[in-house]
Amino acid sequence: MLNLAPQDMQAIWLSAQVAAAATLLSVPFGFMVAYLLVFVRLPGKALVEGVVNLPLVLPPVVVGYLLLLLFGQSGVLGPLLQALDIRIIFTLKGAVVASAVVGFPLLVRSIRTGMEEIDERLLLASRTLGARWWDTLLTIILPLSGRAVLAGMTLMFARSLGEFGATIILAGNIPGVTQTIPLAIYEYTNTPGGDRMALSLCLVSIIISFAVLLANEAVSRKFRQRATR
Amino acid sequence: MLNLAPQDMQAIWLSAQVAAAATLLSVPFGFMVAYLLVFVRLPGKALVEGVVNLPLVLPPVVVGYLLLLLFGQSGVLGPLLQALDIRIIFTLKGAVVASAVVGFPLLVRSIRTGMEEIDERLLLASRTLGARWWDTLLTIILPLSGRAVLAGMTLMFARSLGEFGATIILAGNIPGVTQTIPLAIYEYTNTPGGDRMALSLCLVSIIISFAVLLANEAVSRKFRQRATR
Amino acid sequence: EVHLSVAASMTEAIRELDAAFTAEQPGVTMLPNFGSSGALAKQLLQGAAADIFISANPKWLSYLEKEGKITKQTVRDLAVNTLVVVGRPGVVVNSLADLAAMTRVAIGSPGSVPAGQYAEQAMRAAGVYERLAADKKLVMAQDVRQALLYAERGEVDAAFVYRTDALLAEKAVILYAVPAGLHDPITYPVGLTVAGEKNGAARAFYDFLASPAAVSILEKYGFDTPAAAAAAPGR
Amino acid sequence: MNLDVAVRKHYGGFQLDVSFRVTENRCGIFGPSGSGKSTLMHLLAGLLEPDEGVIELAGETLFDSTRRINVPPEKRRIGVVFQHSHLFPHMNVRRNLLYGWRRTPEPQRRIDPEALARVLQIDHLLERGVNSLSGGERQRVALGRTILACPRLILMDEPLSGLDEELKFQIIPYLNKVFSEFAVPLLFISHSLHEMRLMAEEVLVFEAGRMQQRLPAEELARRSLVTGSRGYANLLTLSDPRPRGDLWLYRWGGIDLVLTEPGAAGDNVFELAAKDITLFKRHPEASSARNILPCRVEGIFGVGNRIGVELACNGGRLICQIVPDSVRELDIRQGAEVVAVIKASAFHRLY
Amino acid sequence: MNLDVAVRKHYGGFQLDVSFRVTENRCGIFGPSGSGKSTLMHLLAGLLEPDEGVIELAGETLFDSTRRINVPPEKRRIGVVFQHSHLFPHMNVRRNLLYGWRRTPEPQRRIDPEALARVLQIDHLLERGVNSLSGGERQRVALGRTILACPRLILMDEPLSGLDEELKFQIIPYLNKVFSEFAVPLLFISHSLHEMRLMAEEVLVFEAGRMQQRLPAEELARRSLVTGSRGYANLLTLSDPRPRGDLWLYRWGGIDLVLTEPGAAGDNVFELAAKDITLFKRHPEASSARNILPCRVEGIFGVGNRIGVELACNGGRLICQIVPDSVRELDIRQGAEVVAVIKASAFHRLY
Ligand SMILES: Nc1ncnc2c1ncn2[C@@H]1O[C@H](COP(=O)(O)OP(=O)(O)OP(=O)(O)O)[C@@H](O)[C@H]1O
Ligand SMILES: Nc1ncnc2c1ncn2[C@@H]1O[C@H](COP(=O)(O)OP(=O)(O)OP(=O)(O)O)[C@@H](O)[C@H]1O
Ligand SMILES: [Mg+2]
Ligand SMILES: [Mg+2]
Repeated sequence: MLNLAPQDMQAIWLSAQVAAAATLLSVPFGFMVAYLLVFVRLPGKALVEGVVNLPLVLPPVVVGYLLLLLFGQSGVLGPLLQALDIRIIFTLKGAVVASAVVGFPLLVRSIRTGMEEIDERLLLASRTLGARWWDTLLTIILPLSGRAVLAGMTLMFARSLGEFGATIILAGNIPGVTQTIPLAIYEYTNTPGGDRMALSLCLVSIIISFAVLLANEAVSRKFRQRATR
Repeated sequence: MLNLAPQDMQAIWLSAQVAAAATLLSVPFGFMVAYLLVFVRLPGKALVEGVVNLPLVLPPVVVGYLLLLLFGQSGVLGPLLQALDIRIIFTLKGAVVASAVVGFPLLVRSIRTGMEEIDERLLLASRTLGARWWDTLLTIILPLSGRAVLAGMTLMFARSLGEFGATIILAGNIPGVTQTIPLAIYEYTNTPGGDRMALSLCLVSIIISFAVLLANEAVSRKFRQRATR
Repeated sequence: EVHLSVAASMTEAIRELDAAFTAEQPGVTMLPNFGSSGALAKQLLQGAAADIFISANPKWLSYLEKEGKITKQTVRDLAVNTLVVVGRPGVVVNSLADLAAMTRVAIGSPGSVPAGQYAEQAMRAAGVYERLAADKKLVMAQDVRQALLYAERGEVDAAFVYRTDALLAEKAVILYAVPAGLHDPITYPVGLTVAGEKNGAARAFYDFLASPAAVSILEKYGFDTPAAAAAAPGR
Repeated sequence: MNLDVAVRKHYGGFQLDVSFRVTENRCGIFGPSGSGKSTLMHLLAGLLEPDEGVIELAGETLFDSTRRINVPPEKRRIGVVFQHSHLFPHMNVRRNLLYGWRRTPEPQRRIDPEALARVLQIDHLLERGVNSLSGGERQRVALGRTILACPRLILMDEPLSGLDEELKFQIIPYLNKVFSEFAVPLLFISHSLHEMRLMAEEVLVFEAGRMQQRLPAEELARRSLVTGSRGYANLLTLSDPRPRGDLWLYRWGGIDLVLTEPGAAGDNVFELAAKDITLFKRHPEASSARNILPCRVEGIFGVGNRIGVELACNGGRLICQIVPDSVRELDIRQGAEVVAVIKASAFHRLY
Repeated sequence: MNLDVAVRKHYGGFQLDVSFRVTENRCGIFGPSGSGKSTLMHLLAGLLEPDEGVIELAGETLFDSTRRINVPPEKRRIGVVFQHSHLFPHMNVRRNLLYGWRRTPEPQRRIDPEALARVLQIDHLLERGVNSLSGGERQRVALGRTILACPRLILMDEPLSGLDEELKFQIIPYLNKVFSEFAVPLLFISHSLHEMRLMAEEVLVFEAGRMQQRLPAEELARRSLVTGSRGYANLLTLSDPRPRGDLWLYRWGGIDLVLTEPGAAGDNVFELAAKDITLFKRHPEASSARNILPCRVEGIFGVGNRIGVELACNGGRLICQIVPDSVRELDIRQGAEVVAVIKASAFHRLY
């Protein structure tokens, strides 16, 4: 059933790389933003949240265009990136950026939901024991929102596996270089008799995400075990 | 800045309808699935979760394609739907279905994260007070995961506003009938010089989602107030 | 290295052309980027690396030309396509006027899909467009492939697609070939970008595209070549 | 009540293994921290599943590992007052209180919520959210919530800790009244021997997961004369206080006792420590003690250097604690006549 | 310690408004449920912000509403043992215990974790997750966690409720030792007058959000002779127990007392209820009481029908509770000579 061409294998490998990189890179930022939104009093909070949610509200293709405007040679960050000799457009970095941006709101939302459920009195207890805010953040909030972070990561990883619109604009659809699974699927649908191959790739996507899901469950159960009875 | 054509106004109205309908229709199911995944012991849980996550993992276009296979005239449910005189394809119902399916994993994940943080001992307490499982579900679990449900709804609403891939396949792009904001934006961006109009529509999207976000925050704060000190 | 930005509908043909070219010139790496013409154009506009742009539509190419990204002198038509109406076997279409009796007709979205524009032109010329549009019978597909998909699944009675796409169909058949006179010529223009002009390999490939070997590959995938099209009547 | 329990539960290093049958209506569980008291409650209420064993209440099998019976908590109708109140954070006090009540069929609702709230002194809190309550207030709400569910059996895990004495002695008689009026049996965990005697008829003594002893609460109190740190206390029901100078005369059986404390009309329950009774061979002369009662020795018990003497004083019975030397010196043996001297201030009114 | 507090805090219907200065090293807070005790602790620890007022500890301003000073909790170095333990659920017992300790600079770590864990009897639990602990175990871990943070001031909210007496009296002397050794001042909430006397030197009495009284713990106990339900108890330090027959002889100042209870070598603290002392005009004849001490009356206090008599017995001091009639009959006035009779079993060893 899964008779994959070598170029499909490449797409799978690229997709896994992109999803993993996008997820791992986003987690620290996502955590920070969620912390900010939940625990820090600041005036423009609604605005921050609105901005974080943007990539969710806009069609991915539009997100791709906006990113293109941002990172392109004549874009806002173009000259800076060029000076640093960093290429985003038509590279795997672009795919990672696209996935990260599109999945970010999901990550933040998930972490937030977890953080909001933390018993505030534990944070107070830690502070009376001499922990500064960053200490409490690392030793109480982080572990206690561990499951929510994991959930967010799974969500984001899955989303990255399926990310198409922003990626094709920012990273292009170059087989072997930036062609991830969704792009390869797209290409197959433009090919006579490609449906079968497209289906195979879909299955691969599903299998990968399933594996990630199971891993998440396993780790998450550990977290849970520590908090029952 | 926001000089919108009448057909844009239609798209906005359609989009709002679709996002609201998709969100509201999905909530009961999302809640049930989350409950199942968190509180009920059943063997094929991982499978259920995998299936729920499918629409996230697959590119939206593929999801749309699969939905077409399901609901189309020659699809699996086609004859049934035809017998009931329900048309999904090329109607607003199709757009709702597409949005609901694509946003469902986000909704479930969010509700789950909230449910997992509920203190299990409260559930035990309610049961010793004579509450059956469904009673506990309605009187303890539902209100205590209220914030998570809200968060999930916001997420889903936002996602629906941006949903493009599955919608265009299932609902088609019929101006005034199924052309939602993302579809209209897509048209504009593919027209040389249409960028300005596309941007206007993006802004509208953002404003709507922002309003929903603020509403969510307000309601959520109420929930939170009741659980502090 | 040669960076190609290619309209998605030429995917298969370009892959074979690449293979043929690299067989002749080992050492050259071909990096094709497939997408919708509009997306490709925007990428180019933002300075994405590309040497050759093959568009499904002269409009985007001339847009880039105006923006100074493509050198005008290198622009020429690579291939020509034909618009056809497809549908389930058994449906009879003798002229575009017959479409008026149908419940749903899929076309590419005229705003964004070239095939849609050609279809609109043709239908307007046949005088059926206004009625279909007023009755909301037109389904605007995201691209030609989607229009074909609807025809395949029987969701629409007819769909306007290119002949090259119709060849991909399994269930749908060509019901009617739209006379070329009813719409603008369907050409796939090719052009070298400013960067591409300086890239020897890119130039070589650009030249290769005009070679008989390339023409036969294009024809194999259902495209006409400009020369052949010029010879045909009605052009 | 007829509660039959024979269960075994293993937790990491801890093992609970008890088997008993309780027929008393009010039963206490006594034991050091970590001895398995709360675990037993969870098992009885169906919140934890025993590894093996049987639980039967009033002839109905609630759990049986061999027959694979395990009645779910909500069908057991066993009320639990948890060690930590576990109030529902999203409901106000009233809704918490009435949670179980609303789930009780009308005919079984035998307790008046208003009256209960008044006794627990939470009637002014009804509309408050529970997250703003003080520790003691939470505990009282939890107590009320369980009682209002009108269960067949109530399990209480230290329901009165964290309450001041005054409040405690207002609540205890009410609970006793309610529980006996409606014949609701009670299993009561406490670290206070005092509370235990007032609330329970029989006591199970736990130690390291096993039931070490079971004995009447009265007996436990007597033993504490020997082993406990505070000794035995007599509980006397005295009636009809009448003033006499600064003091009060109470009727106790056939005689009057002189007390410093005033009481309510009718019956009053007073505590009198066994150590507060001094015995004399003959009627002593001028003493600061107000009560000088001739008694007959009915029995002697106890070990080591603490001897309990059971006295019959004109129909009433008293336990007095003395040392072995005194037994010899005063020639105390069954049937001997002695004089018991009790200070008017020795009586402590409970309710 | 020098703790200056003058704060006001408004909550819905409740208003806390107190102002006091504490210089004693160990200070108790006493008051009925809902009187604002926990609220005060939260204010002191910086977990709640007063509406207005000033808090100063050892000369340092921790809070001042007019100067807009509000030192954050982690910088106040005030330890809190919460009414509900609030253990960190994701850490085991050891990591909970050491949480504050690890955040204390090396030179300020003055308490040995191992020794503390032993005293609290949680040394066998160190590797356990805190969610599997029993109620009393949790409370002890919370107590240990706060003490190990070696704060400048410790606030304790009913830290000993839920523990059995035996354990309590093992923990109290240790705490006293540690707190006085390292001069860690203590604010201690309890509903138990008994605990209060053992732990605190001075007591603030709260009622409905206000400080009703402040008085030495000793004085509170004396007043309880009048108003309380259990009366005053003498606390005696007795030394060098020697066996004598079934009983034990202890040294108390210049004289020996006869007790039923054995004790440890060196000093032992015993409790003796004022009511347990009977006064006689002359030396009584054969009595079951073992201690017959000639004393001089040093003072008389009290109101109504409970009179406290302060006695000097060969250097030691005792408070005895009697009734007014006895004062007349025995002709008790300052300087009078009387005989105090105490049963050997009347002494109750605390530690
Ligand atoms: N999941 C568990 N794993 C290991 N040990 C456990 C677990 N749950 C409880 N225990 C242990 O079982 C013992 C009994 O606990 P239980 O809560 O029944 O004690 P308890 O008698 O109620 O004590 P307390 O008076 O302190 O509340 C304790 O030592 C506790 O640490
Ligand atoms: N957020 C709030 N809103 C309204 N009232 C509150 C709030 N928080 C506390 N209170 C009230 O303030 C009073 C004092 O509470 P506090 O917790 O200080 O009492 P406490 O003396 O510690 O009592 P306990 O001995 O029962 O623990 C209580 O009556 C409580 O209900
Ligand atoms: Mg317990
Ligand atoms: Mg309190």
